[in-house]
Amino acid sequence: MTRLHSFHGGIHPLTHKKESTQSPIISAPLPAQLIVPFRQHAGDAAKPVVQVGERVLKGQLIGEPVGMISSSIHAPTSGTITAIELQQIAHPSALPDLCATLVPDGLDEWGVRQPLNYRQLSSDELQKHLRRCGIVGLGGAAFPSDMKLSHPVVVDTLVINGAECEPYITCDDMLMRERAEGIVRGIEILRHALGTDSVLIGIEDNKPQAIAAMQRAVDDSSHPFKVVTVPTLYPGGSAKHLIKVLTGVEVPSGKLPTDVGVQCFNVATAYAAHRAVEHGEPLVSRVVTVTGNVEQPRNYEALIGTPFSDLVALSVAKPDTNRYIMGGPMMGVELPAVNVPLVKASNCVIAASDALFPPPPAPMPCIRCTRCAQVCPVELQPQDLFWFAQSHNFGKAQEFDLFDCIECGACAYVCPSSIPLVQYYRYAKSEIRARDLEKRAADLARERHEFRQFRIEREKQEKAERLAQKERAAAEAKAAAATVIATPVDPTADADDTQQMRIDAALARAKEQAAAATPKNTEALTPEQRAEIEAIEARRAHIHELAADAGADDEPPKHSQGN
Amino acid sequence: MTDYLLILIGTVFVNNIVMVKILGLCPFMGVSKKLETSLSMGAATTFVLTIASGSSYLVNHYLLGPDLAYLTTLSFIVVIAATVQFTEMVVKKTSPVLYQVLGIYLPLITTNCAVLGIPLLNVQAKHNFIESLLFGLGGALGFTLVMVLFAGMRERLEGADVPAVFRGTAIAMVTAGLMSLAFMGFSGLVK
Amino acid sequence: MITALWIMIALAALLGMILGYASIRFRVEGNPLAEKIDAVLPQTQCGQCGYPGCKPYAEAIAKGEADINLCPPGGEEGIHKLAELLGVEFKPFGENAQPKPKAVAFIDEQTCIGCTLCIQACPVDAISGAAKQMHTIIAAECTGCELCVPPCPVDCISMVPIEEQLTNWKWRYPVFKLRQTS
Amino acid sequence: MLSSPFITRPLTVDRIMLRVLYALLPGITLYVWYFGPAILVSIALAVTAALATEALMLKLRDRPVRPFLADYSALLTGVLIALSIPPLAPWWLPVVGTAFAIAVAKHLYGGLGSNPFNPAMIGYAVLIISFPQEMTQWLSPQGMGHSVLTYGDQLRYVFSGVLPVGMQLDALTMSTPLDTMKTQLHLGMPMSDIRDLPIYGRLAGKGSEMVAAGFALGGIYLLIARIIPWQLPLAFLGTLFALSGIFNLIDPAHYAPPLFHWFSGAAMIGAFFILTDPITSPTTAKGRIAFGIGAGLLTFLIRAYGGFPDGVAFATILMNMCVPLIDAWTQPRIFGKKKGSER
Repeated sequence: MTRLHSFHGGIHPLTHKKESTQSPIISAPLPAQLIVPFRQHAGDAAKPVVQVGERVLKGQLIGEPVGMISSSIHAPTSGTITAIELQQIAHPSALPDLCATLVPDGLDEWGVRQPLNYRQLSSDELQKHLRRCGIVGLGGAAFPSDMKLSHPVVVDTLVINGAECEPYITCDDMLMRERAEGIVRGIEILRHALGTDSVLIGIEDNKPQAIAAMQRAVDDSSHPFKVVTVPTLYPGGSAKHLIKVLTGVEVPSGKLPTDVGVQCFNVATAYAAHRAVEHGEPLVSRVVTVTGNVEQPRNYEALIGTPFSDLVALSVAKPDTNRYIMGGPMMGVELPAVNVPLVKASNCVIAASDALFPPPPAPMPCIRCTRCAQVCPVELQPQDLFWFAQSHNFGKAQEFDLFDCIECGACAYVCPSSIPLVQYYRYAKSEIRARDLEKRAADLARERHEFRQFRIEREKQEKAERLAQKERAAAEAKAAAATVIATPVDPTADADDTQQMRIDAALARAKEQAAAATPKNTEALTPEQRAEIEAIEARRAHIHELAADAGADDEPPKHSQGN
Repeated sequence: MTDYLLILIGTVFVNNIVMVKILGLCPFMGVSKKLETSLSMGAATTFVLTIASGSSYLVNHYLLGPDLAYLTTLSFIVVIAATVQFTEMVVKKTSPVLYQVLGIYLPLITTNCAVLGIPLLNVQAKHNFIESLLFGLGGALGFTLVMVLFAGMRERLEGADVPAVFRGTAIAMVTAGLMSLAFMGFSGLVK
Repeated sequence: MITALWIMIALAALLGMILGYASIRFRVEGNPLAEKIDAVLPQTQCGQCGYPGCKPYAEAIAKGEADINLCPPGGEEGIHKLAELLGVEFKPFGENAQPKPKAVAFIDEQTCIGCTLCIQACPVDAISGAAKQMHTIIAAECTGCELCVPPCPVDCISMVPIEEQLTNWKWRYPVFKLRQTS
Repeated sequence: MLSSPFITRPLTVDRIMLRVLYALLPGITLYVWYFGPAILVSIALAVTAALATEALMLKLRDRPVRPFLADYSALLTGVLIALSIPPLAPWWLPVVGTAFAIAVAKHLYGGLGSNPFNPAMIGYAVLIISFPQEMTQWLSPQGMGHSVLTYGDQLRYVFSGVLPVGMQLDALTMSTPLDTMKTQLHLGMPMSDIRDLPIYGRLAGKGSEMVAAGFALGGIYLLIARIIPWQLPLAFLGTLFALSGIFNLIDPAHYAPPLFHWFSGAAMIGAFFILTDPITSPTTAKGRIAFGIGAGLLTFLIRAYGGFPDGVAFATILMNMCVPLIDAWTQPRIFGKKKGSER
């Protein structure tokens, strides 16, 4: 028995999982048209590598990863690419993103699939393969899985997340019940890539059938994995909290699980890794729960890019349905339209009606009752964060660890004043991020401006120098012409002197500026101030460096003035 | 010993210079927007007040005596002004940002009625040197205490939905009044 | 009377000496405040404040010569920051200095004659090109200061507001109508 | 578009306030039982004034009136003020106190949730400082005074200030047990003799000790229902008990025993209903303990040495001033951060 640990707070919302676990997973029929976004993962969007009008095969690469954190996008079925354009996607902004439209030809013809033997592959090769196959975390964050395997330090524990703590969602539950063997094989691949010994599979105790199925599969495989039943408590499926419950280790704030020797994958990700390695199939479909206000709530194996409207139609939405939520009711996003496509991160779509999810009463002022603090799994003080966020006091909000908030929504769930706390936090977070970017842009602008000032100054100096040279040449010529045997007055000395004086003056000026800009009294400064001053110094040094470089090749960059 | 302690407690709480004697309101309202600033202001005032009450005792006792009592106010102001000037230089050197933040209020410590008030009260109460020092220190600590408490409340009030006409100084005045009300609870504690 | 005079003179002399010593002992050089103010300014170098760049404006504020509400690109936010840094009251923008939505300059490459006037005007060297060649704005480095617009002899530079995209989308401040609860 | 979460199951503000009001019922019932129904008139007056002022202020501030009247917070303030002033007070006393509390201590700061001071206690403090005479006319418990006022007489006195012919106000009223003790101790009477005075019961004042017990009962309900945090009453009553216990042990002739302190004055109603106002108390567990200890200490000091008979109200407002600092200095460790690491 593994000794379990606990975390602060958490809530017990009604799970509503029974509804969608009555019938097995079925494959959704091929839709009339698929819309495949090029950004389905955390990080940079993939770059399209197909042309409009091109025929693609199932599993063919249509978007290749760009940059470090990125992933591949594949054609979910065979057919013709009819458009690559901005289309609405499942995002709270309702803003469009680049998508490929694929009209299936009905053949569902696979491209080349190359099964591999993972035992013969190094971690590096496996990572490359997973990146090629577009494997990303299927729990919701969609972080590229290959990145999670490339770790700088030793990982000694692999945690597999089958907690599925959010109400309504059952896709992992059903996947574990029906495809436990594949999941276990996938776990073994991930374990091999990480080189760990200990594997803990955490499943919440409201999924007894999934636990039994997984235990059976583990026993059959004779791998020394441990299936651990964890108490049902939202948000126990948050990676950091599951790790705490299973191992007792707290992932430090702002750090990754690997920093404490643990890595965490979702069960569905493990299954996808198994398909990718042992069947050579890239990630083109996933299991998704369709539930809520529908006649037949259940799970579907659906192609990526399937419009949600098709899935909802299969389950038959009840007439009073007026909106749709992607993900669970605690952390999901309301769909801007029901015809947006399914993406890799979509684990669930809930048809919602006012009867099922009554709109919250109008928010009242916060009375600082701290019920939110009692349920916060990160032990934050949500009432303070709210106070600062609502008064736009972002600095204070950050000081109170706003960025450690996991947006689980437990605080808003219990708030007696019905304040949309999470939205306030999201607002504050995105404002702070935007401000950071602005600040960086301002710093860049300052640097460029300072360099420009420096360049202009130098050009002036050069001009003066050339002028002096000309004068000197003229003087010399004059001297030579005037008398051959003349008084031993050296005119060059004079000119040299003036020039030297000019240079000296410039140097003195520069020194003066430097002295003026360097504060002498740097004793009793706060660390922030010191950091700021250091940053300024670093910038200054950088400018000097640039200047030195530019001086070396004697050609200012973007030299364009007609001087 | 107990007497000294009572003087200290009495001046900090019961006869708080700001809340009960209503002296030194100018910096109390002016530099209490931020906690750190108010703490620094409190520290600067504590320094000035302690030095001023000590040296003004010396001036009064040894230099002026009963014959030249009419010079008390004049000479105290000179002493205080010099102390403040000195403090200003030290602050400017050691913490330029604080210097900027305290701004006009730093030289204005000179005209802070609490700073002149305490030495004069010392003379009136016929305190000896130690008592004068403690009276000054206690008064200054009381000043710092209410400054810091007030600043804490004002920082929190930043986010409050205060009616537009009361925002800023108005609500700060109301708060100061209510604080003064609370300090009346101490009355009678130390005679 | 004479005694009183003597006492005051002695007092003044003594204290004067102490202060004189202190002024030498605690001399301060430089003005680190200007640097701090400069760090808050948006660095558009647009000159809308009436000073030839952000640094001169920062120095002017530090000296107490300039008001804090002269920087439209910094927005009200910027004034708030300055007010907090300097411990003064917030001051709204004057009538002729209102912030505009963020924009970047765009050169109509069909019309551009390659005169380099805009390049000389750009305070952050965000325009590339050479004489008699077409110029282009490096959008990532453009601060939207509009200094390149007036010098252009053929009016080929326009300011394009930055549109909201997925990458710069922000969550909105929650706005609710207070409804009557039953 | 709404942000997640889409499901909530809160105990709303109005229901919380309503439960607090229910919890006051046992105390109020006992109050009526021992002192007659004049208190109900005071409560009615204070509540009317509270709701009227609240509505007026909301109108002036251009805020919706109905939801804020329906949250019972103003009502609660009114009830608390009525309970802390003498029941035989003239009608304008609760009205003025409540109106000041709601208008100045609450709405000038932005209404519900923004007030730094406990409105009820501000109302009380203003009254005791402005009208010390009227604020000390406490009714003797029934049957204990030299004569008994009928209910009609009580009402008539409250509204017109006229007593039945031949009755003296002094004969009907008395100072509170705490007040009496202070006065008598001052006059040099030893504690044991004071306790034998007819106004004292088993633990504290006759009648008033039972009212305090009634409030304690309601408070225990609130604790069990988790409406109020346990740290506040525990730290407050614990400190009061410990301090009075120590002093009583050292000098029993001059210091009242701990249980006397517990069941006198506003200790119980303060511990469970006033200090626990979430808006004006700290939000952290440690901060609540500090707040309770501070309030207990101040209450004892003011009771033992101060100029006012009871110290709960002043202790509350004095501690209210410290709340922002207490909160700032007692922030708990968050998930994934080492204790005491740089925030």
